[in-house]
Amino acid sequence: MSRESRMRATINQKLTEMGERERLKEILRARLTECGWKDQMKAHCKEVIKEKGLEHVTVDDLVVEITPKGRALVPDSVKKDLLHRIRGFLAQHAT
Amino acid sequence: MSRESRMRATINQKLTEMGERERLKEILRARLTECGWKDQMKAHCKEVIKEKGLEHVTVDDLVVEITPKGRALVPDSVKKDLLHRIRGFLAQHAT
Amino acid sequence: EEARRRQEHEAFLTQFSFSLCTEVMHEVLDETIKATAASEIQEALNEKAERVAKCTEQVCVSLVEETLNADIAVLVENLLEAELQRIHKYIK
Repeated sequence: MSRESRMRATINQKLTEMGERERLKEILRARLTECGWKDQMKAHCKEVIKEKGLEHVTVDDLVVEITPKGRALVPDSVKKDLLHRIRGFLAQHAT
Repeated sequence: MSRESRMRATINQKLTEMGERERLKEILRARLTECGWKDQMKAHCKEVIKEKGLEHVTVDDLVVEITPKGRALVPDSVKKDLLHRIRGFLAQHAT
Repeated sequence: EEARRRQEHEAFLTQFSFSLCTEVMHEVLDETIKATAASEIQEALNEKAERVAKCTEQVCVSLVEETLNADIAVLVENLLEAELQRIHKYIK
């Protein structure tokens, strides 16, 4: 295991053990809803269904189709805020 | 004060005033770098830091740990060269 | 007497050269070792800080990915379910 993998594992362990990982995910979900990401994704999904026809799409197809857009549409400010929170948590719980 | 103590004090004063002490130190530093001693010290420091863990080692710990090896690793040629230069200075100025 | 003095002086110079050599050597070694130790610790601290920053970013990216994957799957499932129900109602 490389130094970096060990460090990532330690960070993840710390976040998970203290329930911070789930809390951060909740915050991220809330921010994605607030910034309109969820609405944009729904609209995009509907477009794809309309385009392909409901009888021709499965959950997996749709997921594959909309995931790249989903990733691209996450605002930088949301990612930065999350990173900032993780850094803050680690600084507070540094050993 | 004995005659020898007086002579020692006079030579030491001359060494400092004429800048010879600093010059000798500079030459020695350069020789230690040239002969690889400094790189050996760096490598040894890295080993100790790795072995003890960065969070468990201070500058003072490291100094205590590497000084014996540092002294032992100075090549004889470097010591002889310094001695030779000091002898030359004394021959010229210890009358 | 002169020869004896010269011999004594020579002996003094030899002994003094050695002690001076040891003194200068130790002074330089101590200074250099301290500076090397300090710079190596600093370098290790900087490397660690860089590693922490990089790993934190990677953890952040994986957290976003994980959340998006889960949320997109739920969103798609719910949407398809709603569409199907809408069509069933329409058919009825």
